[in-house]
Amino acid sequence: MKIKMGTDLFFGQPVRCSATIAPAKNKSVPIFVLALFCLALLPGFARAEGMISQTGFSGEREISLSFSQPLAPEVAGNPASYVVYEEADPDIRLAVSEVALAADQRSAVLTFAAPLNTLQPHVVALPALTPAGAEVETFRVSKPYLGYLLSILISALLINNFVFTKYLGLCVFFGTSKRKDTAKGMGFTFTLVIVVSAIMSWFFYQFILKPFHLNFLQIVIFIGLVSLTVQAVDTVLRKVNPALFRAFGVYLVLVIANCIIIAVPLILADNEYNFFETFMLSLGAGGGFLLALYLMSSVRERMELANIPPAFKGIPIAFIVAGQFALAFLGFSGLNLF
Amino acid sequence: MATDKSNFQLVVNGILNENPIFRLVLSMCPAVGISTTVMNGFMLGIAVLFVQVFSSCTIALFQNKIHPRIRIPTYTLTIATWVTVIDLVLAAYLPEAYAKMGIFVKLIVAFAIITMRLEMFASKESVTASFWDGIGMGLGFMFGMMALGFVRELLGLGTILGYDVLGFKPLLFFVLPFAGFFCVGLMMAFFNYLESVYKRAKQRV
Amino acid sequence: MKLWQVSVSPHVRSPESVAKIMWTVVACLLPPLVMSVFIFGIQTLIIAAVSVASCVLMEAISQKSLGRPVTIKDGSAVITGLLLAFVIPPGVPWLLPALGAVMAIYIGKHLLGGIGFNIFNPALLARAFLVATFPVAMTSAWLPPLADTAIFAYLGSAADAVSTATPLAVLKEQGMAAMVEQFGPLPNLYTNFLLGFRPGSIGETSGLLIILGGLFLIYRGYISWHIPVSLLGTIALLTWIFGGETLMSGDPLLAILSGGALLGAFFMATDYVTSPTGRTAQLIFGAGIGALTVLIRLKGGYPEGICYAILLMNPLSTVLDNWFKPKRFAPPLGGAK
Amino acid sequence: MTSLLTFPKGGVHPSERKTATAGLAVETMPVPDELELILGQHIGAPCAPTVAVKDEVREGMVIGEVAKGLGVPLHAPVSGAVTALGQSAHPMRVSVPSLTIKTDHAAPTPQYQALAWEDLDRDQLRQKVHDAGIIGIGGAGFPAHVKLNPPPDNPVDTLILNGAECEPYLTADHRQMLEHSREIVEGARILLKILGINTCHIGIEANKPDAIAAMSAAVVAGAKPGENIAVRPLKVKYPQGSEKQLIQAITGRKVPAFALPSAVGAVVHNVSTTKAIYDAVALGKPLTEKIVTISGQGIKRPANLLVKVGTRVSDIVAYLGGTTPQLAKIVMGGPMMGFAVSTLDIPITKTTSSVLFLAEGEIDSTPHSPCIRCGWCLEACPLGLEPKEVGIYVEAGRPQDTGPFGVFECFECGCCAYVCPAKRPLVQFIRLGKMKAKR
Amino acid sequence: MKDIFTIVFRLTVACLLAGLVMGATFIFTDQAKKHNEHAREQKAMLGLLGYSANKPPPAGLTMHALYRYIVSEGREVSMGYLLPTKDRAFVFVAIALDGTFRNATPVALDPAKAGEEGEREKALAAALGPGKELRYAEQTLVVTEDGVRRAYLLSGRFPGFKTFISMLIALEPDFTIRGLEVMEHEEDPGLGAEITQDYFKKQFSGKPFARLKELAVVKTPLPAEYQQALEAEKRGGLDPAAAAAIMDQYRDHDIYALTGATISSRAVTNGVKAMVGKFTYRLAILDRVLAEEQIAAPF
Repeated sequence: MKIKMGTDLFFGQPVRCSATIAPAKNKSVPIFVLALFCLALLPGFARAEGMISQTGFSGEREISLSFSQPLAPEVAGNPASYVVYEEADPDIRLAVSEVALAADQRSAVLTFAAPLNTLQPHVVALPALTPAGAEVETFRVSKPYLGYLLSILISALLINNFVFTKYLGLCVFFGTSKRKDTAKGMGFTFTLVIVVSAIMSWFFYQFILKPFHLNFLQIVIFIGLVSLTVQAVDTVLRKVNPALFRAFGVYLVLVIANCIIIAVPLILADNEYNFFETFMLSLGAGGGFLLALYLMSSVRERMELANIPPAFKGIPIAFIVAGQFALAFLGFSGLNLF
Repeated sequence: MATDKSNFQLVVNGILNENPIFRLVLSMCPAVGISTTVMNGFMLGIAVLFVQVFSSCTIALFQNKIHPRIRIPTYTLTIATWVTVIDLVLAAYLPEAYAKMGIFVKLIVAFAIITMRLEMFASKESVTASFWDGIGMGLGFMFGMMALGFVRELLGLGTILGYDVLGFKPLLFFVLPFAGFFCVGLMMAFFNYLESVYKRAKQRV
Repeated sequence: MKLWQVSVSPHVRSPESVAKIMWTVVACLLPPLVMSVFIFGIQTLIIAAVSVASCVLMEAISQKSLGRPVTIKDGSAVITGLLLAFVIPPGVPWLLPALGAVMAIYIGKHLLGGIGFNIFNPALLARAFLVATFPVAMTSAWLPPLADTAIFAYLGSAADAVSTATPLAVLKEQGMAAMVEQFGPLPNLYTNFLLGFRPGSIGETSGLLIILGGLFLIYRGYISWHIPVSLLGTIALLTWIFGGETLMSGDPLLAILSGGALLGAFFMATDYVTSPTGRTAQLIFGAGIGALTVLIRLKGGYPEGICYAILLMNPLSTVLDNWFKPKRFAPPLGGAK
Repeated sequence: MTSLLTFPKGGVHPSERKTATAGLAVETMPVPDELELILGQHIGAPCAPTVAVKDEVREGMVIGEVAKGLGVPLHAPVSGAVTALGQSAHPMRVSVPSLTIKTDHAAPTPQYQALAWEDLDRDQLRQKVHDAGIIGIGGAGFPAHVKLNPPPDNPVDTLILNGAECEPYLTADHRQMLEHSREIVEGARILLKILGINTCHIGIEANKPDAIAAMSAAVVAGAKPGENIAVRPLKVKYPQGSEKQLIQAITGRKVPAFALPSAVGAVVHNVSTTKAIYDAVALGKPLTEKIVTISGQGIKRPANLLVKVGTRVSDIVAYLGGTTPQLAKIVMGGPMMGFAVSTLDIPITKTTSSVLFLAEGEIDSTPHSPCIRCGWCLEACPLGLEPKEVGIYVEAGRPQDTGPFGVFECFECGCCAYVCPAKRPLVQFIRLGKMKAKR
Repeated sequence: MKDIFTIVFRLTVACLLAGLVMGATFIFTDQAKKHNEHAREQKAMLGLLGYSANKPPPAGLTMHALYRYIVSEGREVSMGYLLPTKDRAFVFVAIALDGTFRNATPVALDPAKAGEEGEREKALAAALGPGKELRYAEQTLVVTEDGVRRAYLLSGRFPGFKTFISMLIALEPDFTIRGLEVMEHEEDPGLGAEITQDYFKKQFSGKPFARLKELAVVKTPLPAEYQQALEAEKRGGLDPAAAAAIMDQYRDHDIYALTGATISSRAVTNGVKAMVGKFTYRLAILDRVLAEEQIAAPF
């Protein structure tokens, strides 16, 4: 990184940073992250209610149901009494070929003639058990939302790691991965800033840019929000926790030169993520960057002791090693956790 | 303060001495990510050239009006504006090339190279000098990208600019995205090696 | 006056040497290779020969060009060559390992400072490179084991040979029933797999010989039991828990016998340079590889994950060694120095 | 035999190679014509000579004294005339002040009478130890009387006699224990009295069953009520004879880094030192002679020799019939921690326990190769240090950064370098680290 | 304090200038962008029907867009089709899930703007009145030549090996597959990404609907002559007649899986089956309703 470290990017004031970086003793960051994480878990506990208490895919061709009370086998065991369709295609019924009713008549497994598209939510209804005249109750079958959220996190963290498989943020990555302490500092600072700025960007996008058709202002707004976040974190940290600021303040100026920080809001605007998904994506992006930095720095500390050909010393060899990391990270490709 | 270099020297400086990819090691993301063909390199090079030249000129033009304390935000705003412009233009007129470059056009806004040039050069020099410096930097970036694209396209697909040159595909490896790391590393080392050979030859003379 | 040779103590040395270790490992790798010739035919021998020859040649070329002493006699390039041949399918074109050797020896090892400084296991790095570059050959050139001793069956026509799927691929795509249908009922299956009569990479099939070779290395003290045991234990445990239709119904024995787990556990993960040295660190290292292997096998895009699992854990070996430093005899009085 | 004691972590098993001399009784070498006495034989300031050139000296006379600081006096081993005060080669240091005596073969040998030492008090006994010039003759050269005066805040409760003799080739202590077991036990009782305690362990490695038997018999024979002296057989493992390892093996206590054994209430003395203390206290005989193992395939006739301190190695070689053509390296001390010397013109000192004439086949001069991170050195290190990292850092030109890997705790036992399959000179790397790194 | 004002003032001016530049560019490029996008789509579709720059489509060829919506009114769900009528107007036909006709509402929509989702929604909301929730599902094109149906163009997406594969399928009037085009995918290069290759895509061409329903994926290697025929158009080497003969020979064969990418091959096959199946089911109902209610569709 060639941006002068030492001067504040925004208001030209010198940043008082010490050369040695003390490990951050403060626990407030992880607690904050944990709290947000718990908040994100909440929607995962929502369940269907009514006649059917729990639904879920149990295989490529199977849906499992739990009933809130025992059902008569002649109805619940009959494939014809179930109406199942994909939520997006309510007019096309899926053929249930077999029903396996449990002995206690409180759960059943439906087997289908054709494989299901488990990525789409499905709807199950039991019109045969609905009293005449009443509305037919429908029940949604979908992969757990919590799993979806976690898969966004894992995806950004490992499978589509921004550094090793999306090739973003490389300048800062190579600039700050020489020492483990620097790597940790940069990684944590970056994660904090990206989570805050991505959430702000999401609000801006959802409530200002989209309704007013100002999408072409994305770049300006997002980069502006990033600068603002960096400045805000800088100011708050300086006042609230000077020790933490001394540890991480140096890296704040570098955050803005990292393309991941602008890539994340662009991605979430493209994919129309909701708040929790935004949070997970930004956390994954930051965490993935931290992970990549930490791994790379520990390797580079070891490489400093090696007899590397002169032409390769420094950055070229770091690239070669990053390429090897990218090869190793191919192992995660196609990973589908939930 | 004015630079003592001629316009030509400014351009050459950007291409050789301070090549943004191989010498300054800045803006590496596209160099790794999308340098798979010469065309890709050329297209993104054009985009960067445009943004660099227009931003440099803008800043040089308004250098007396920019308050020193909001220097950086002004730079960011300028760059973001020109990036938006090129982004919209590319999306409208060259949709296929734009699709290949993906998010990288928008990410020009975070390229350290442009901010750095504004801070170090355009904010102090005349509009003309800034223009030529911008051209040099943009061309330097473009040539770097095209050199990478040349190697990767030739070795990976056996083609140059889409024309079949070798008639077969030597090694799929080179057009795989992650191979960018290896290609950049090896080419940087190659240039380092050339430089050391050149220096040694110069000493001997 | 004659001056006698002076050197720093100690003046006696243990009889072990790098070359001795390396050649012992080579010797332990030979029986599985011979077995694979009987299982897959003579072309495996050719692949292995090409692989070893190109690795040794590449080692000599890299060392010469980088101005280092040429050390091909210490056998480390031979091991890399053998292991590289061991992890590729038996039906691939013979030139593949030669390309892999460039990645393994030059880029993976000598650019990073030569032996002792490579970060990733060279053979596995080369495999990952080959899988990315020749995805079709590297993921489908499997051969079914030969029924009789027609070891020349596929020679010269390896590409046209009936391609088949590895047990893990069958298990992943079609399930246990298809596995039994294709490879026989369970007790037979275990015996066949243990002996090596199944499709798979050249060196990974003959589990029994790999175990014997590994045990010999442990007996000689060249490798410690920590990595293999924790690696295989983790694979077995996690497969048992998550590998079946329901929880706790997976088949741990099958998981260990049907992929490259044994080869990886005894010969890949225990590579000195790319594994941690402390015992605790080794246990965690092995467990990490096991967990990643099961993760990739069950949820990932590849049927077998041990190669990538080892590659992913390799860079952590330095970190683990830093976290679990050897316990000092006794700390200085008064705590800090 | 019940389970043998040992230290739990690290250590190596080099081949013992003791058979050549283990069975040979100690043989007294005739006094050579000239002796060369190094003035700084112990740890601490060297002695200042109390005689001048051409002075006549008598056997047992003090010829060097330490004016200030740590040290013991030096005695004339023979009667004769001082011929030179100069510099001479030293096995450990480059050159040191020395004193040469021309032997007067005709002078009478002094006779020593047994004294009733039981009547003396602790300080008198300790003074006698000092006056006789006793230092740790196992190799360290630490003045014995200092060890016998532990700091008051660390009360000592255990005396340990070190008969481990874990280095290959060495049999001097072994013969000492066989031939002077009674004196050693008596010496132990002197030490117990000086320290004011009553527990003494004699640690002997199990590869010397005859010595264990002889010592056990002597302990039983010399048993006194209230005294608790016991022979402790130890497992054969190098470096069992290192102070810290021996204390841990016998008492289970760990001496902290940079601390003396007295920090855990123990005092360790070599069996030969104990014998010398017996001689000094009970007979009034100063330390002027030494049992030295001469072994290796490079010498015609291996032997355990009783030689005068100051005897030149060249005289010993001549006495034993010369060297063999295979001789490649001459080592003073054990093969693990001893020092290779470049010349035969080097005198025996109080701490020389052996002179080894090693042939080509016994040493390994393979050039070293890069570290393969096998971690064997970490396994072998009895102190839990990281020699491999030290080596890598030193080779990378950064010896100043080796502090965290424990170079300062290292006592250079050589286990790491012994096991290293890449034959890396780890002890040398560690010494460099000690020089360049900061504590 | 004066400093602050200067800063704020200049920053505001800078922002205004920047906004001006960007806004101008946006207005300037937006039209071109839409036009180009439309042209690109058109080109892909025509290409699938066998027309190109060298072989321009006949003058009578028209594409009629059919937009499907899911209408929910309270808990009642029905299908809605927005289609053009012969007199260049639009009608919204609502059909219950069981296939019975609900109602048909004329919609005032400018045909030039029908391609824009926002415009359609506005027009629909005005025509249908409040209380109805509309969810846009997909667009299908019916291609006619002088009023006779020539082909259908379906677009849709389904899960592939890694992420979604989005695809454009051209069908004959009898639902025989005419061709397919992969629009977007993220399969592995060298493996699943081969689904974009002619030798895979063309295997589907000419498969009758009855065969398609039963279509499976086999792992036996692709016969060399078949591959040659499949790639004849792109690489040459085989004259069209011979290629067609070989293609005919394999007409009833299952799909040969891509080597090493069985999952992707299977995903595409299942995806195509599902897309065509759903389309034929719905088209039959729609055709019946249009005939019964005598709604004058141009196709």
